[in-house]
Amino acid sequence: MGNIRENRLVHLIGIGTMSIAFLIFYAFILVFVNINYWTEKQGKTLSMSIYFKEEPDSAVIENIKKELFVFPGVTVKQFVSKDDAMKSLRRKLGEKAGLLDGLKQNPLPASLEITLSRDKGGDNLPYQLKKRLEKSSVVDEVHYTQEWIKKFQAIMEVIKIVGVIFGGLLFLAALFIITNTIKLTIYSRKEEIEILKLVGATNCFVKIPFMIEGSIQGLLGGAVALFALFLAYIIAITRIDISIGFASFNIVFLSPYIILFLLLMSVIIGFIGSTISLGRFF
Amino acid sequence: MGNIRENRLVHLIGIGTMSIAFLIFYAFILVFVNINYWTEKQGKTLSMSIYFKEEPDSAVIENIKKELFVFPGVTVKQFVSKDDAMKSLRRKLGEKAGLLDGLKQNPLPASLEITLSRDKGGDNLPYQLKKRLEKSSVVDEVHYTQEWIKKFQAIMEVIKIVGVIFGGLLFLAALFIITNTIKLTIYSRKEEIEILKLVGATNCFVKIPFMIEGSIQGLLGGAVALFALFLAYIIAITRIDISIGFASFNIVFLSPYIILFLLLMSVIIGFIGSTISLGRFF
Amino acid sequence: MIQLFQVYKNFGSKNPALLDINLTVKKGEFVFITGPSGAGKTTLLKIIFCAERPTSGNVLVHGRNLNRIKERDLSLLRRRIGVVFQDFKLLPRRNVFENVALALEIIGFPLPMIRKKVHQTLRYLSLTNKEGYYPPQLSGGEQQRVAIARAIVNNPLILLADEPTGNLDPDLTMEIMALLKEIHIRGTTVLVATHSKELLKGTTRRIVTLNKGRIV
Amino acid sequence: MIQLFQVYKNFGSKNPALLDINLTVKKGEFVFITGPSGAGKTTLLKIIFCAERPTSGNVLVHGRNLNRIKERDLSLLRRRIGVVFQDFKLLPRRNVFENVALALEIIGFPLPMIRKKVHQTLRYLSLTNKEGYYPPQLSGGEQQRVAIARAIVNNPLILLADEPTGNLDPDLTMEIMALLKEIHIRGTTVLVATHSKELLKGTTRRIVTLNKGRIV
Ligand SMILES: Nc1ncnc2c1ncn2[C@@H]1O[C@H](COP(=O)(O)OP(=O)(O)OP(=O)(O)O)[C@@H](O)[C@H]1O
Ligand SMILES: Nc1ncnc2c1ncn2[C@@H]1O[C@H](COP(=O)(O)OP(=O)(O)OP(=O)(O)O)[C@@H](O)[C@H]1O
Ligand SMILES: [Mg+2]
Ligand SMILES: [Mg+2]
Repeated sequence: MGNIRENRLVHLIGIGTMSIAFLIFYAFILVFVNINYWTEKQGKTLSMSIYFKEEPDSAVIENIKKELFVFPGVTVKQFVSKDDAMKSLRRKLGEKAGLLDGLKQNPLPASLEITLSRDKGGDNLPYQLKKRLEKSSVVDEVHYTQEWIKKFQAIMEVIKIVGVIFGGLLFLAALFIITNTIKLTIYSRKEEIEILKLVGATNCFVKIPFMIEGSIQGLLGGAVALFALFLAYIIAITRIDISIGFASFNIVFLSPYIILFLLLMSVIIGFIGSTISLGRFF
Repeated sequence: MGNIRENRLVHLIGIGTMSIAFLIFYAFILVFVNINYWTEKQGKTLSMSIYFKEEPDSAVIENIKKELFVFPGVTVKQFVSKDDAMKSLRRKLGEKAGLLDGLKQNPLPASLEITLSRDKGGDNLPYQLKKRLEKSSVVDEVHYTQEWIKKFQAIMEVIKIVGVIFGGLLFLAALFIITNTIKLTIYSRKEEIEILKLVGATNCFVKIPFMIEGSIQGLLGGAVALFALFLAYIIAITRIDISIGFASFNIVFLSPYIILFLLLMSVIIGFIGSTISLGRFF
Repeated sequence: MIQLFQVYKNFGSKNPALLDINLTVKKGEFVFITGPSGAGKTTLLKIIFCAERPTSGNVLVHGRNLNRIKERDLSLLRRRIGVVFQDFKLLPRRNVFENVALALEIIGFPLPMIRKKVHQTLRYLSLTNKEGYYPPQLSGGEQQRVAIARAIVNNPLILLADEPTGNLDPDLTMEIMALLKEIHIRGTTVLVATHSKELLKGTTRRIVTLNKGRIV
Repeated sequence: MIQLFQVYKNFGSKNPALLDINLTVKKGEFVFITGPSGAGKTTLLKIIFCAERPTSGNVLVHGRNLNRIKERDLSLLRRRIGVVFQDFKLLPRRNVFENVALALEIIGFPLPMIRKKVHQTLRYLSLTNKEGYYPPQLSGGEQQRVAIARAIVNNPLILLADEPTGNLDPDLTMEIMALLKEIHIRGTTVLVATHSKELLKGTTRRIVTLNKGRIV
């Protein structure tokens, strides 16, 4: 009876080790997917703010919009009136909004927020647009962030390359740890394997239960890891609101396809791990 | 005899798993140390290039230098003459340097490379300096990169926080994997422990060899991991020359103190791991 | 049924465990193998069972030369040989029923048949009330009887019993001997390794005596 | 030396392994414990040795109540008791010499002394040429003799031998019995659990017979 309980414990240890190994790998994939997603988004679209000298009336806005739609890949996000700008500033200030009460006049400019798509507009578009718009008598200034993005993308390229290398190594490490763990659990049952063979069991009869066990262990390990990662993700998105000056992070979780793929992979790793580990005995 | 060989194999598996777990953690520390080192360097010093209209004579340079030394935290790195600039360009072009042969005149400007220290100069210094220098009749333009650095530092702050959290979790993961591995190796010797106790061995007599073994395993695992990391580092610095537009990465290895600390830590983890794992039996 | 020709077994020390063994056991024979401790009895049985390979010489079991047998055929052959190991070799994580049922599971018996045969065999060996016990919970004699049960449950062609009564009291020893005789009468070739004088006393069976690896 | 008062041991099944055992063994006595398989002989020895705790009742060994003994004192007590386990319990990864030396190492004997005593004991048991072997390389009888050697090498106060000759041939059995007598004469209290009629035949020693957990 004690033996049974112990055996279960050995399995639990095995599954625990596996989940941690998987978790490290999965967490890395999650971070990587997010970086990818984010640079993709940032790299393809570029947001531009058109600040007006005075509060424009709707005719003026329509005019500007018409002018904009001549260019490909331009999307008008929203018009922010002076009042809207003030409201959003108040919201951001929170408790300290009282500071704004003393103002006699609203100093904030009205603006039109638009995005440009690199795919359609080409690299030169933002500059052309800025130049053209700033000639207009109603427009005060045009801001955009492409210069920054270009440098940032260079770093991101490097991060991507480093990421793929590191991810690959991490995968190998997880595979190694998992195979070793399975090996150790199988070692603890070495004698049983020998007895089974002496009693006339074929290799398949002995191996198949271990392989099934390894696959199930892999599946459970992978599932536990994914669950832990999901919990961490939930905590992260509710607690942390990472905003880096220019844009706020929108953390995404792994897509269902990736999840399915990872679970399948964990089963396969468990299966391969036990098959490799069994090799010694046959 | 077969038993002995097997036992050695179990140990090898254990050490292997440990080294991989350590390696993941150490690699992370290395990346982290480098990011830290790099941002620190970038954040504290700011490099500025002063481009001259014509090739200046040494009196002009001396004058500029005198002017510069009035400001705190300014270090003159080097003067790059038009010829120097051309040479360095040729070097960068390598085989394609022949393209430059057609030039009748050297179009590259001479420049003076200086660095400013944020600690001493304050945040406003670069701007002041730029304005002042550009008034000079010999200076064409002054370039510096602080705007970029400020944004970059914001990201780095986030990376640091994420890094510490991630590093901590990675450490726990390594500890968990290592403890589990030791647990499994000790399980495979459960019967021996029981026999020793039945023959009248005190707890210490039974435990101490396992603890020593665990510590040695930890040390070996840590050493193997550090060695692998060092090899990877050597390959990285000789093969990869990461340059991200504005500054080239200068990858540093872990300092001897950190190495010593990590080795000590791996011994301690091995020791604690075996002590925890032995807990079950006493 | 079993033939050994000039079989030598050397484990690497100066004294070989078996020296020039020539032995023929015919179908349906009942043979005792005896000799002092370390004489080579267990080694001889292990070689017949292909748990050890001879250093030189040939072994034919049920018409098959063990030097040239394939992995798969070896499993098939072993299923037809019942073995009572000197150290029992029970699976510690399976209970008595499961340990005995194993020999039938491997052959692919249907479950109801397995149940019936296992219960019947355990009854023979007075183990009915230990069915759910795990080997570490059994007394030495009980373990030995479980090992015997596993060896005979599938009516093997050959039964190799290594010291099958070493942990049993005289009454049980007589019962086991009666059981072995019954199995023998049903057609099984039986080899029993023992140094018990009691077992050998007054027997008319063939006795092979080993000493220092030689048949004497 | 050994006193058991109303000792019960129940492993959780309906039939307890030991029922109301009252037994006193005086210093220097030589006692045989006998009874059929599963009678409770091993369990009784295990309780004296504190490898199992009684469900109820008290056990005094060498003046110490085992119900109230501390971990450390238990180790000290066990060093003065030699035990031959029915399943030997040798360390598979240490060779014969190391297995026997273990009992002396634990006490903290100096190495030259250990060497001398181990060699002497192995000679007694005709194991000199097996010194470097590992237990899985030994025959059943050789393993049993190593177990005996480990139990007696440190001249214990009490010797508990569980079926010490189950795997030995008649000649060796007589030698072992002579050895036990010699140890007894030197002052050791000896308890031997056995169902061998040969051992008990013609002995004038005290015989305690167990049946279904009771002394009869
Ligand atoms: N794997 C092994 N490696 C080295 N020597 C071995 C091995 N197996 C057995 N021997 C040696 O071979 C000899 C014969 O062993 P075997 O087990 O056949 O004896 P046995 O007749 O069964 O004795 P017993 O009655 O004590 O069981 C012994 O001296 C033993 O030490
Ligand atoms: N750990 C345990 N759990 C449950 N039952 C046990 C346990 N240990 C022993 N028993 C039972 O207690 C009874 C007595 O066992 P014990 O080993 O004392 O018998 P024994 O007299 O030594 O027999 P043998 O001569 O066969 O060795 C047996 O029926 C056995 O099944
Ligand atoms: Mg034998
Ligand atoms: Mg017993």
